[in-house]
Amino acid sequence: MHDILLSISDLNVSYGKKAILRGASYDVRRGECLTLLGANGSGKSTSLNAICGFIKPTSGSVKLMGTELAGLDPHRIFAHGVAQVSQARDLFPDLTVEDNLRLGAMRRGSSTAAQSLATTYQRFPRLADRRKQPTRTLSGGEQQMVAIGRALMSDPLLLLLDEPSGGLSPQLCEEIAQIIDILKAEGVTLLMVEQNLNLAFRAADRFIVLRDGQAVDGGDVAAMAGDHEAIVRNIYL
Amino acid sequence: DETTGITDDSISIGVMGPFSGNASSYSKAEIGLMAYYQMINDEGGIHGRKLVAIQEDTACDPAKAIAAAKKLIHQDKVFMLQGNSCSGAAVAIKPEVVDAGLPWIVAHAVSDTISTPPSANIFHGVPTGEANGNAMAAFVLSRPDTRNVAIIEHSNDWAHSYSNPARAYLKQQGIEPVLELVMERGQTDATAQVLKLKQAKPDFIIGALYEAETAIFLRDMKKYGLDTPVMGTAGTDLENTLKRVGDLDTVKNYFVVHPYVDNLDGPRMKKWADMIHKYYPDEELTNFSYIAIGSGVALVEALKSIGPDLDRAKLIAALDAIKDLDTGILSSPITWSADERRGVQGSAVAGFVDGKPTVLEAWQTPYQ
Amino acid sequence: MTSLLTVDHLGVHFSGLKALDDVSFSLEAGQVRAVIGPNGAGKTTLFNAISGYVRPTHGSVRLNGAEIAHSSPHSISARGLRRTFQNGGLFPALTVLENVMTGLHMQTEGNFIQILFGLRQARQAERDAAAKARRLLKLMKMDQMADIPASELSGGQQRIVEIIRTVASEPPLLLLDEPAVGLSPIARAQMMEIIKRLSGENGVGILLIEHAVELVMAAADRILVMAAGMRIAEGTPAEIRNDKTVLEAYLGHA
Amino acid sequence: MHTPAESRTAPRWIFWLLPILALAIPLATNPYTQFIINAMLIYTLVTLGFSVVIGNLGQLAFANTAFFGIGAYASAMAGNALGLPWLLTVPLAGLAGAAGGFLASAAALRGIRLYYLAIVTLAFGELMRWFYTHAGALTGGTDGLALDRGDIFGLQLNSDTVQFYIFLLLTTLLVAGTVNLLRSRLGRAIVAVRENEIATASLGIATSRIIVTAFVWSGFVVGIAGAMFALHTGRVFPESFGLTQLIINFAMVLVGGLGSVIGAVLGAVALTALPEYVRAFPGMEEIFFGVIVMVVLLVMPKGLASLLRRVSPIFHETHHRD
Amino acid sequence: MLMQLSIAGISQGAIYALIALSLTVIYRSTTIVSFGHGDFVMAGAFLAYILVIGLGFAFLPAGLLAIAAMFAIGIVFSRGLIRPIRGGPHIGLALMSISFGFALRGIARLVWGREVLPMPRVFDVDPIFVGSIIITGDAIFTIGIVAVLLAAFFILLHLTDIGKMVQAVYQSERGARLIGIDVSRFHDFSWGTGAALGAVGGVLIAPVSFLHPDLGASFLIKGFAAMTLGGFGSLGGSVIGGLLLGLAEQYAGAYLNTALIDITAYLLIILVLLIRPRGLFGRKVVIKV
Ligand SMILES: Nc1ncnc2c1ncn2[C@@H]1O[C@H](COP(=O)(O)OP(=O)(O)OP(=O)(O)O)[C@@H](O)[C@H]1O
Ligand SMILES: Nc1ncnc2c1ncn2[C@@H]1O[C@H](COP(=O)(O)OP(=O)(O)OP(=O)(O)O)[C@@H](O)[C@H]1O
Ligand SMILES: [Mg+2]
Ligand SMILES: [Mg+2]
Repeated sequence: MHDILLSISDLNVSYGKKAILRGASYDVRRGECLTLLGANGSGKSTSLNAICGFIKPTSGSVKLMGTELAGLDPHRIFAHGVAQVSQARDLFPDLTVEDNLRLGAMRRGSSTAAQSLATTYQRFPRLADRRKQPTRTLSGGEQQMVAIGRALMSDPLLLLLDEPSGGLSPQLCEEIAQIIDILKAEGVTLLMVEQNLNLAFRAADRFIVLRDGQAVDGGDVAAMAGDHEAIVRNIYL
Repeated sequence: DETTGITDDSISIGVMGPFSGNASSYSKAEIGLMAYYQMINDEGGIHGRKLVAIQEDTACDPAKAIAAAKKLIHQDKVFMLQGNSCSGAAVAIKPEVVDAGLPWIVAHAVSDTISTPPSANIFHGVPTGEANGNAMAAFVLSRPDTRNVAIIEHSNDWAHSYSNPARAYLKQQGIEPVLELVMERGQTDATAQVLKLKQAKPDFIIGALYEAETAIFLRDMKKYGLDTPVMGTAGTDLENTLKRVGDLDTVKNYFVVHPYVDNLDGPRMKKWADMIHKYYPDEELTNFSYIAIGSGVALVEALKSIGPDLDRAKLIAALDAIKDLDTGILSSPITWSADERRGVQGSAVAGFVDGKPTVLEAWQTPYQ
Repeated sequence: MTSLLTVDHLGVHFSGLKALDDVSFSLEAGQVRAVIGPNGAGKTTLFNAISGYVRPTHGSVRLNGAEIAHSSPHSISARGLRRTFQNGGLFPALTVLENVMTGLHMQTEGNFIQILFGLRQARQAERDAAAKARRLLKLMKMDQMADIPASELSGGQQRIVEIIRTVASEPPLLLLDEPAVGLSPIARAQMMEIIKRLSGENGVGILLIEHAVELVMAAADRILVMAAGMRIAEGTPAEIRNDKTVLEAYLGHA
Repeated sequence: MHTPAESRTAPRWIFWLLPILALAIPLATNPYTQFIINAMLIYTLVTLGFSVVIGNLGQLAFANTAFFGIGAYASAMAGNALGLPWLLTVPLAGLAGAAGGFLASAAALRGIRLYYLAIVTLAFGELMRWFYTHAGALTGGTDGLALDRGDIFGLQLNSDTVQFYIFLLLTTLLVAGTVNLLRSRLGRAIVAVRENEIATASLGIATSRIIVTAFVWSGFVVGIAGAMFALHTGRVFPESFGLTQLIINFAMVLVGGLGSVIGAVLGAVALTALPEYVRAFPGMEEIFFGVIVMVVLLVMPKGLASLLRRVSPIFHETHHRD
Repeated sequence: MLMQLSIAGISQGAIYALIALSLTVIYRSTTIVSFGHGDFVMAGAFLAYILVIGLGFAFLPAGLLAIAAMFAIGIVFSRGLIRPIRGGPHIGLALMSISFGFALRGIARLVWGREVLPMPRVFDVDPIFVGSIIITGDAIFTIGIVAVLLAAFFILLHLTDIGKMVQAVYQSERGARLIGIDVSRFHDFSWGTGAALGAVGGVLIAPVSFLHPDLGASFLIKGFAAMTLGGFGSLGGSVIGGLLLGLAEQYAGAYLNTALIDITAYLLIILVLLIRPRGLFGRKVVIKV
């Protein structure tokens, strides 16, 4: 038996009358990186948003180590150690890079925050150069770094990543993969949505496929390695 | 129809006033009028008929007033109209009332244009702007050595209905105002105005300002050490102004148009105050509270004279027959005729004498 | 013969920072030119300078021989340049169809009077535009979504619609800023298909920023590599793949 | 679940059904109710013009009460000074309102937006009102300016019924024009500017022209409503175009449904009728107004028009949805 | 005369600044301009009045209680009326506050009738004479309070993490949620604070303006104008805007024409915004494409 961190069962989410998730169920194991795959509009972002409370599920449960998260407000879920890097990034455009990052650690004590800040700059040296610049003036990739950095600043237990590779150059994708490895080693659990299969399979341990609002398929990444063609056919068609 | 709105035991009267909005303090006039109706009704009515007021809000807004008038005339089908504060609203409904032909006694709005030139069915039952303006100017000039007069007012029809006739009167006497100032509603500081007045050194100031602005103006005059006498309108009274500013020193040189026979807390007004309080126990009494009652007295007088067989033409004729009616409340009598429908041609003034509000006929000359 | 687009010694400085430094190249009709480079290399800045959203500090941009370096965005786009935005430029309250139809605004006939009185010409033009927009949506399998507001699309779907809107008017010159971000592999392939078709069949000149190197290699005729605001290499995909500096600066891990 | 666009909007004949049915209204009214219904037609235009700018174009411009006053005074002044019959003052009032709209759009193009635009346009209206008050020779000052209503083709213009038919015609035409405008590419571009001005420009659309178009049309429609108002009340006063009027118009837009044509009609009708019902409770009007608007905003944030949309898809409007 | 006018202008301006400051506090965290704020001001003053005249409280505790009560009303308003429509158009939120204000004003008219009531002074201090120049106790007190509040909010918003949070919520609500801020409660709190500041204004203004249901309306416009002059969201800007406006009104009245006092604000605004479309201290928002 693996140690389950997050357990999602029979999750239903809809926008108005439009049902997006219909009874999706899957588990996320402690310390792993699980990737959600699926076509555009299959409900991947919706899943992440439902976990962190941005959308209230109509039914079903989201349990973090036995604690029911479904129905809680986002800030409560955040307090349980769930952070998200959203697809639209949602930075504070007129605040500087440093302020954006520091705000990520606002819920924690300031002494540890200072250290996290140093770590973040270490991970993304480019941000150190840009620390006094308002984030709206950053390039797309730089903004993505801030978004990831800000989420890490809160020292999450579970990190939700919505397309972390979006807009990042190949080297940075590789760096993200390395960061994910480090985080896993530190005991952070990751639930990732990724269309960049290179990164998805490089960084993840397992994957889950979303289709028609359900988790239909999944498996070990290792088993699938090297067979992208088949995966693409399976998942997206 | 000539008998629309009357039954064997009732006469319905449309009473329009600003019951809402930022001029709603005027509607105290209509409250006073309706209290008077109720007193008459309690005394048995007139020839067995009770006066039934149908109240309508104008909010002092012309369009709303027209709607109110049309409603009263065409939907509620009242016999006659009495009331109306706010000149603009009254002027706006005039064409409608003229067309409809029912008797209308204007009981508060002062603009002369409502009743001049005379229309067959419109009667003015309060001192009009001209009467008030003349009273103000005459009082100002009755003070020995008044040479220089300044005017301070709001830029609205209400203020102009006082200040323009006063200007005209002064001009007749060969006097041009030395200074004309504006203080708009809602202004809470009169420094600029008072400093200009200090420079111009008028002997008397005519002030057409509402309650709050009057108090602010007087307060700032005091603050900057200006003690020129100020002649105010019937829109304010001495008692409440004193209450607002808090000390007699600030208001001791303030005079108001006071169209009544006695000061507000004087013995001859007490009966009217008691009457209003009987029917409207919570009503705070101000200058406005009594202003429409005189025209009510005139109406009752006319209705009584007609006898039980009432119609609109008879009422109009009976109102025109009223001459020199002492209403017991207005300082000047009411006289109506087919070619002069401004029934009240004069007004007294009030000021503090020995710290007590006193009705005056001229500078330092008490009324009667 | 003048080129479709000629960029000459173009530079953009932000209070001391040289976001774009002396870049020159040209683009012919029917050509696909990719711009690649690390994050913050100045690629988007290059697009902004060409399309009039930032004022170049120096240099010139010519569209069909005419200088456009200091023109307003709409007048540049009115001359036939269309671009996408890296951070989303859809109209959320409009439906998918209406978003695409807005891309056809300039092609839709009907003057103010015809529109006001609802005359036949104007109404016919509307119908034609709607029909064309639907055809385009179908190409990317988005026709099912035509009548829902763009705000209700997923991230990837938004990107697809923005691209369709941008290419709808078949402009002579297209600037696509990371069009493939967030697209599923299948959608990516479809999009590349469309890009190739536009340049091949319709002779559209395309400037393409993209980090997905396999796409770039497959689609581009020529590649411009940038780093730190400067051009570091230029050539065919094959040349770039083997370029030492490029390998060091960018492709290292791809 | 999503029906195609063509069937989502009403067929054209439905539009004309309402005014045709309305022709019979005077059979069932007295001068008072007719007067109120006429006011509803006037406020439909005011609300519609306002809604195009704040709802569709998304600019927080509060100049519409100013356009209303400009139209009303243009009509009254042209009648007084030039002796024009009322009917001929209508296009003049429309043009004067449109000129006001142009001025307001100039502020927006100058980069004055959002709350800045709100107060600049509000200032514009208050300055106009100051002008009406203090330019007595032209405007009649605080006593207002009376209209010589006269007649057209022998029909007395002071009749509420005659006014009704004229107003119905004008309102129908202007609403139809606005619907056509909003359904066209221009209407789409107006919304596009609201949603993302930068992206709109990237499609070759001259956003400044679109902004001017929306403002000028709004001014034109409201200016004509002003001329109607002048006829309706027979006398124009500066006080009719103040802040209270502005707030009521503003409420009409939102109670009906922001940016919706049907909403403009519903909002105007509802909030013109409301004070008449409240007459039964003297002194309570402000409370009623405040509470009812709050309740509508809470219960139907998309306004009364959203109720109709729930009833049938034919009430869906292009570029406007829940 | 110039000196005296300037003193009067500054003390008037301090009142405008106070209103502008309370509008700014709400705006900075909610992006909403509370157009019903004039009536919050009025309500605060009336509450103080009831406590003093009706219940016999001393002025200071009455004022503090009124401020606390308005804080509570602000929170209730935010929770009950703003929160449910938060996702809708901004204009709806503005109308909500206007309507709430209308209702408050209607209630005041209904309960206190149609009078203009005198309001007791905050501190009955004798005016100070500097040569021939007079400075009243009210003026000193108002200016002092504005200075203290400005300093307090400046420290809070510019030098603490709360200030950063306020900016974060303003710039991206989703972003704020992502970093664990309870945005709704944050908004409630801001409304409460804004309403309480409005009540401070009311308590200070009413002795000067007298007490009546419409007392807030004109101050709202002036406060809004001051805020615009200074530039939206700028604390210092709103105070400077208020003072400028107060001075301009006095000068225009004394040296040009008293009929201009009422429209000075509008003239000034049009003039300033035509030159600087974002006010004196408002930053130009650069939009990244
Ligand atoms: N706010 C919304 N209102 C209504 N429907 C929505 C909304 N957001 C998303 N949807 C719909 O929900 C479905 C799932 O969206 P979601 O964003 O979860 O997709 P996704 O799997 O993340 O796709 P992508 O890879 O494109 O980001 C889509 O069909 C989309 O149209
Ligand atoms: N308005 C601005 N003010 C200051 N610096 C800016 C501004 N705009 C861009 N920059 C800087 O210029 C550099 C180039 O930015 P640009 O957006 O062109 O990069 P890019 O090549 O598109 O990167 P990416 O691949 O990450 O999108 C970045 O470092 C960015 O921080
Ligand atoms: Mg997604
Ligand atoms: Mg970029």
